[in-house]
Amino acid sequence: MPSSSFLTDISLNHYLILSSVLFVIGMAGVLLRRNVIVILMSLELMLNAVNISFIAFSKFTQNVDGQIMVFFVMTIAAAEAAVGLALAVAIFKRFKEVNIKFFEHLRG
Amino acid sequence: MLLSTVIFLPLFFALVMTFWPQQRTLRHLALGFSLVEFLISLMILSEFDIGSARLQLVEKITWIERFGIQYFVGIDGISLWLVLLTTFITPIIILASWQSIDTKVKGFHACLFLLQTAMIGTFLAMDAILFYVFWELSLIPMYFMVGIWGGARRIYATIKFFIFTMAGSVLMLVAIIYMMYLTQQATGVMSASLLEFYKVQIPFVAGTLMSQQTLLFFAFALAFAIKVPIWPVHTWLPDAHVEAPTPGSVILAGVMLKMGTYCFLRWVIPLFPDATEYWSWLFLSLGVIGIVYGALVAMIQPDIKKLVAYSSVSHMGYIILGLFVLNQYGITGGIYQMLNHGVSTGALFLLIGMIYERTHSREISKYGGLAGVLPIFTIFFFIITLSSIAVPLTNGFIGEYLILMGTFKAAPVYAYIAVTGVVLGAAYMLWMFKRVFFGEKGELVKDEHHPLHDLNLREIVVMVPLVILVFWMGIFPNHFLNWTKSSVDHLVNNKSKYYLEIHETKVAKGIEYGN
Amino acid sequence: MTPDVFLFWFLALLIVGSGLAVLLFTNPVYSALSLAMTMVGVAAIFITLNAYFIAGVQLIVYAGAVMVLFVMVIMLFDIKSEVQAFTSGKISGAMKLIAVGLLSGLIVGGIIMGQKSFVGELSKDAAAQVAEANSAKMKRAAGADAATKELGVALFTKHIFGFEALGVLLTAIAVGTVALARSRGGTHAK
Amino acid sequence: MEINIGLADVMRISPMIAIFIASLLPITTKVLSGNKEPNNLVTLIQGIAGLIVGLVLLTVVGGSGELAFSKSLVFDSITLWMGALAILSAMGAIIIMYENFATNGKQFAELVFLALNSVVGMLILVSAMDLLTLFVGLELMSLTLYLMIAMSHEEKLSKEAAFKYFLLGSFASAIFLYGTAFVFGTTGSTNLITFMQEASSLVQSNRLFLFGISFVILGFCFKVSIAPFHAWTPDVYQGAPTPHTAFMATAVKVVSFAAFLRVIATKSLVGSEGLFDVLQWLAVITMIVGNVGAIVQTNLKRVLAYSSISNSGYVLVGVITAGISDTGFFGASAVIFYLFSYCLMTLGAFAIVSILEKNENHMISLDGLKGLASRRPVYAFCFALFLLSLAGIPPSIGFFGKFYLFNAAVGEGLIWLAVWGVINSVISVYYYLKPIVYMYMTEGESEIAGHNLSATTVTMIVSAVFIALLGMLSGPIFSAVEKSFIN
Amino acid sequence: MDHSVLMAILLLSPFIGFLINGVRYKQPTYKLSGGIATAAVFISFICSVLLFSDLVGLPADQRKIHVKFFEWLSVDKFKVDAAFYVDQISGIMILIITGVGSLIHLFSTEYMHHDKGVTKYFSYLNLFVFNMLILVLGDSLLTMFVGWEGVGLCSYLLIGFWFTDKEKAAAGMKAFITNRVGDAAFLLGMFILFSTFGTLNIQEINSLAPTAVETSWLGALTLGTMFLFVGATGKSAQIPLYVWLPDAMAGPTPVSALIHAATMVTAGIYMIVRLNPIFIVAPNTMMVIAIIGALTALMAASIGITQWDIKKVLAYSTVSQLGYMFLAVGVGAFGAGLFHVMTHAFFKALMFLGSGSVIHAMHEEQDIRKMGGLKKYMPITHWTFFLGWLAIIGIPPFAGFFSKDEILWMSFHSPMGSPVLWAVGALSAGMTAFYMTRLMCLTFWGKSRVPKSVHPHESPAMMTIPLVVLAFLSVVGGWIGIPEVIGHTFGHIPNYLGDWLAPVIRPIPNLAPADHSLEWGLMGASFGIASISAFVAYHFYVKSPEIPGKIAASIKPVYELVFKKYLVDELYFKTIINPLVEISRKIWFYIDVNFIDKLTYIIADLIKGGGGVTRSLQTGNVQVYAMYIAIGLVVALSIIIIK
Repeated sequence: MPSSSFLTDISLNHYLILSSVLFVIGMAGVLLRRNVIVILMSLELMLNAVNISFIAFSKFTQNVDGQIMVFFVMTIAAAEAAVGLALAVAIFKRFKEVNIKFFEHLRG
Repeated sequence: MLLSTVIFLPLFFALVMTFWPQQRTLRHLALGFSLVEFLISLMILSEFDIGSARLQLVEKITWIERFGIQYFVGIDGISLWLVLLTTFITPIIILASWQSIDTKVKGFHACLFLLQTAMIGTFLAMDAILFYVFWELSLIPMYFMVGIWGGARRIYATIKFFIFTMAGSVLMLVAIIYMMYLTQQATGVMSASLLEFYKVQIPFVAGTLMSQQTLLFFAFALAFAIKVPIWPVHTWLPDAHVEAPTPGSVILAGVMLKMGTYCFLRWVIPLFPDATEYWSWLFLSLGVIGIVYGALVAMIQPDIKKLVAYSSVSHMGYIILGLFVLNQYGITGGIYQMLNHGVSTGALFLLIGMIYERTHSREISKYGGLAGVLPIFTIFFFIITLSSIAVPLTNGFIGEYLILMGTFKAAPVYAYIAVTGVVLGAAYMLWMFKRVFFGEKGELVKDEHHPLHDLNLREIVVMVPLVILVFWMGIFPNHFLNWTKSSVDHLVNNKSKYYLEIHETKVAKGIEYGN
Repeated sequence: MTPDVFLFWFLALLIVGSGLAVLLFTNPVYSALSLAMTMVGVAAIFITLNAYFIAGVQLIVYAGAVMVLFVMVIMLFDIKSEVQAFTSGKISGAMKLIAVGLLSGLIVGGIIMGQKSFVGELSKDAAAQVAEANSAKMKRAAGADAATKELGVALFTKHIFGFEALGVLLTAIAVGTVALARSRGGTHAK
Repeated sequence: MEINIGLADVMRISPMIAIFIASLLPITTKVLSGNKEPNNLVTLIQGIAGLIVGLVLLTVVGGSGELAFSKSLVFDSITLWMGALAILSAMGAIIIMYENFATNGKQFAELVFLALNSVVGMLILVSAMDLLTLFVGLELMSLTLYLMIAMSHEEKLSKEAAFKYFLLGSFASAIFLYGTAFVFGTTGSTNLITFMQEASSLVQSNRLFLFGISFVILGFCFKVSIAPFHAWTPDVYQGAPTPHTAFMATAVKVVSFAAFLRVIATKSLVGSEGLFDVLQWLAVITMIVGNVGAIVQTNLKRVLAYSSISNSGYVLVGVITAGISDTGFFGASAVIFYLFSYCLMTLGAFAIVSILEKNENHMISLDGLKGLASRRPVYAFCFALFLLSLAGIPPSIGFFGKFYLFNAAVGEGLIWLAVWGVINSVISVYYYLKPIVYMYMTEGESEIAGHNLSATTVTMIVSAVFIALLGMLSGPIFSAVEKSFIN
Repeated sequence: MDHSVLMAILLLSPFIGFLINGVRYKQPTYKLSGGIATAAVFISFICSVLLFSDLVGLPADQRKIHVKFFEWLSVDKFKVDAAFYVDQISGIMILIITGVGSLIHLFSTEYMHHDKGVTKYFSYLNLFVFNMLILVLGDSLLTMFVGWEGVGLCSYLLIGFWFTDKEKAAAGMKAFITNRVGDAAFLLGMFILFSTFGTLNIQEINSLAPTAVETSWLGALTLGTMFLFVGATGKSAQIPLYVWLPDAMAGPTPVSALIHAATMVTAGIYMIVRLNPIFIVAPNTMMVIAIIGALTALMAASIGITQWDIKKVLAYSTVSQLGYMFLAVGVGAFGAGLFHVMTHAFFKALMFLGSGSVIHAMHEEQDIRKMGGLKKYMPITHWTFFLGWLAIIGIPPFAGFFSKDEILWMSFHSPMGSPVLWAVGALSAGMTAFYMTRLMCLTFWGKSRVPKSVHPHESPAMMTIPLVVLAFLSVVGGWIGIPEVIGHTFGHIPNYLGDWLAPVIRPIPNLAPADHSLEWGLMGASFGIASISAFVAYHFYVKSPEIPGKIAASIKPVYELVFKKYLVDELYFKTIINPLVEISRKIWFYIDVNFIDKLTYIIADLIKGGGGVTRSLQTGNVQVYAMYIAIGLVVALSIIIIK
């Protein structure tokens, strides 16, 4: 129930909710999309959502450590993206396919 | 060091067996080893103080200090004969398997010796964890014995055996741990020593399952009940017996089942006196049901081994009955019946094994008229049958009589029902005997191309000690009972608050006593 | 509605919209572009939260490097359009959506309800002190430069170990990805 | 802000430095020799030497309980024991890699490099006191691992396994990070020490913190394959080259539990009944899922994977115990000892799997073990020993591991968990016995690779000897672990 | 000689005989084996005589020779010695057992000479004697029980001696199991007595026995004695457990003579006599005993009339005579019972051996319809059998007359008796006379119906000598127990047996003084009934052999019923044995296989099914796995929040 104060007073909660929405969108992407690249993108979305939270907290608690966290997360996210894409390339080369549903040989 | 020697010498033998290079001399070596072990175990008799109810020849070394777990072994009148039974029956088994076990001989004997260690250890361990270790350890060699050298459905049988027994005993582990904590509460020091356990007063509330003592009681009792086995958790036994090779059946019936009943006497009845008293009706009933049920079901079995297996259920029912009437007669009878059952059912399985080697069948209907063809075999079988159906002057009678008398004194109703087992026991055994040995020659017996040969010298040598024991125990029961008397008296007289002390002068030499 | 508020709502809509676009576009190239848009939006949000340095890094690393990587790989795969962009199972699809929806509900609920006690009770003592100290520091370094400097100092003193570890990580990843490419079945296998 | 970072801090991280430097040796050699694969044995020796040096240094620096790098690292008993365990397991795994078809030969230098870096990540993980550092260690360990798996000479399943592992791992990392964000937001710090004291009251009063800590814990649950976060485990264990599976099942699991223990040590469980309940149920569900799942499997590696899941369930019982215990460190010690026994058994089991594999594409099924006992008695015997130990049959070390674990649980009043544990160990007996049935009790032509893997065999035999003997001698070991906590 | 040595020889001699013959069981040397066995029993007989004479030498109230060998079993307060004692009662029994026993051994030597298993046979026979001696000499109920079961065992072995015949093996089994039913009751009886008296020692029990009569049906003594009596019905073939005895004729004929006529089957009576102090104070039990005894006597006699197998006739006769004995002890006339045991041992052993001689001569033919006129072929057999016949139908002054008459008189006169019991007894006496005469007529007299192929001949001396000796005993055996009423008439002939037993037998309480004229009258009546039936039988079967067939045809249903032994075997099969087997099958099938095992399978299947579920959940699709994580997260968070 968006009250007027909800619309006008931008508090920490707003940022946190924004972050949670983005996080959930990313999660939905991971769960629903079939293209491995898009799944990787969705993962990036999730990490970005986390970053928003960190920065918001950092701002509202006046704590610079949050920014450092984000710095680390971003670095690792980049590394993750690199590894993920490398793996995607490797798997694409083997299967000639990027649709996740073709990678179900290991099961049961 | 005597008890430790008796426990661990077979383990050493097992190792020697494993690495023995010569296939040819393996059996001779094993036989020699087992005889050595038997002779050493006889030394216990000379060291044993017959008049004392205390724990003797004690060896006690700290093992896991953190939990007060010790390497703690000792012997008293209750365990004495079971140990000797174990060492006595092993050479017989080795001799009996001389020809029937022709594959993986090395492994077989290693298993056998390992099993011996586990069983003797179970009988002698006075520390809960040590006991549990031996108790579970005994499963493995048996598992292999049935699984490797067994019959057609051996895998089903051996897994059933293993899982049934294991399922029972794991809850006991939790109960043991809980007992350790209770001991800690009571004495301030955590300990797994049985003697310390005895000192703990465990809260008991009558009329509910949810009291500490009752729960612990059942956790222990379940483990032993499955091992015994008490009806209705007996179904692993017929399968295991039928599929096991002869030596496996013999050791299973002869000693392993006794582990269950012995442990009732050592770990349940004195430890949980109130619960035992309160729930004795249950075990008496199950014992009686076992007696009658086992006998009835044995009667209609088409397979000799299965018949004998169910007869074991019936016989073990007697033992349970004897133990839970909680008087001298019952318990003495129970202990005696353990030995009897070991000797006579063991012998029955040996004999069945011998005939199986000749005909490769255990189906009763295919036999008939065996008495005319194999007279010596028949004589042995008949004597053992008599022992099994408790004819006086054989061992079986003493045990059964004392149990029934004890039951009658304590709870006549159960005795009235149990006594039908006497009739039914004779019925199924003699009916089987008639079908196998009497009448016209069956299809397996009259086969002209493969005439059956009577027992050879080796097989006679296998049987003679057992037959001697059958009569010795039947005619001179006091030779055996005198050794257990003090312990049983002590148990019965102090059943509401049992304690066990260490016989100070009979502490094993060279072992530090104390803490 | 102040500019701050407007900016927030605008960026929030932008981020959520482009995030949804990543999810909903069936063409991966469009998804990638939407992702870039999100990244930029997030960078803008960072700026509104006074994290200028991080915003810069966000633009460079994410919108720059990572996005290029994505696009490169998409090009490499040369996929024009997807036949099955979304998972097909009805039940599992529904369950996924329900799970995701419930999760968002839980988190949002947690945030809103947690906020009541947040800063209020718990941080009154311990966290409030920290916040005060921090805000003092923040105020001392009033400008953007100062904040960045503060960040740098923290990074190379308090978090030096993590920073070095990141170095190790990147080294390992670099070598590893090359090795992967050269491995049997890899893109640069011998 | 008092920042004092000196030589002492650097000294404390010397094991990591040593291992990192050692990891550079093989690839440097390779680069210098014109991208020609150096002798694998040399590479192996370099790797092992690095690990040994790391181990020695760890024993020197670890266990003191001191902090380093502005409280982001701690060198206490968990660091010491779990780190040592991880290093030893990694050593075993690398030895197996040296001879496994899917990993030896080409690119072994890179593999050792990655493995050692993974170990560096593990050491960070076991000593991290800060969620940030912890996360870096976690990622270092995981990312290198994904690459290692993907580098397998087997081209199909290992790639799929690596990708699955990567996807889910990143997914869980995101969740973990999200939780970290909440924790950071509510306490103003990511350092466990700063909110160690208040955590138990915080979880009651602050829902956001509760969420944060839950997310963090559930993130760990993924790494240690607690159901329902376990689903990757069977697939990845099966698809990955056997030595890597051994590596994951032992070292990775150990250090993940170490970090788990650290988070649990904040006593959040004491405050939140819900979290406490959830973890207990997760432990039970994990045991059941692992054991029940293993029963129907026919692929040996999958069986071991499910077994590994169930073992996580057992360990979780210990972790919970450690989390609620306020007297001593019984639970943590039990976890460490159990993991020690578990590593020995699992390493041994995978060593045998590796030995039996005929080529890099070969998947061993249970049927393939038929008649192994008569053809390769030593392997069969050792494998039987490992399986029985895994089943918890005394007097193997597996029994004592379980004994300590359940003892701790009973001591903390978690009897029902102990009961579930022992009931599950009965179920587990069924599938642990099945390979023994095939090896010993059925006749058949077992699939045996016609080669001798001497180093792997040595690993296997060493494990077997330890399993057989250390059970009986476990008392002093356990006491040593526990005492190190008290000091 | 020292008594313990004598006792040891007495007991061990047959046992050693058993061992010797047992070890050489395959030898077909009938003379040697028979010689060993006979000698063994004869040595026992000599010992018995020596012991008996020593007993006679003792003063009347101290007549007891007690020998303890060792303590057999002692648990807590329960102590049983391997101890034996000879007193007035057991003294008579050992004489009968070893005396008649040696004669039968002698007879067997010739009778069994063509059998390959002759040595085995003799070893069993010796073992039987050994066990029988333990039974009668044992100083406690438990020792007695040892012999009690032991003789049952030997009986089993000997009935099933020709085991290749399924029927015979089955007969042995039937005997043993039926006996076991009794033995089980015997055990219960022992338990009750032990609970009551704290001992199983017979002398102690007897001395502890209360003097007051116990009227309650559920009193310890009544219950205990009742169970002991049930035990006795097993061993001594009374209703309802008599069914095994007719079948037991499957064994060799001398066995029937020794075990199933002279010795073992009287063990039940012996036991009751030995424990008479406790039986006499349990009138309810006594009543049951008397009624059962009388009914058995009547029923068995009626069946005996219709049988065609010479041994079956004798078997039913034995059952009937045993019924008499129980009637005697049931009315408190323990001495009379024991007296009849003795005389019956003589004449019934004689008749069995005689029938054995006939069967031997007829080449194993047992159907009396195929005999007749054997008198001229086998005179010695005929004449000895004739004397036995006179004894059994109760013609004075042959042995049977005195004992039977005393029983009938006491059943009338004793306060526990009644005219009805007397009437039943007299009726059965008449029937006995009828069927025994019928047997005589059909076998020895009348026209020969012997098939052409068979050439009957007199048996050799080794078989006839025992016959002659037993015939002599059947004639004179009764003279030691001449009742007072006759003794007075013919001068003062004392009742030796009565006086001998007096110290160990409790007198019947409230016994009125005898009315001599009534006694004479009853004696005459029973004699009359016997003579008339004997005459009628003679008329039927020698003079006009067509009459019996006509009578049988006219009362066909009744005749059939009696001929088929009242269908009791069929009844037992239908109501007990078959249902039991059926129930066994059912419980095995429904409980073991379909319930307990099935339950374990269900559990196993559940677990396996669970495995299948996990397997199917493991789809291989990584997004599904992620979904599990998400769901887990949601559920966990919900629980955490709710709590």
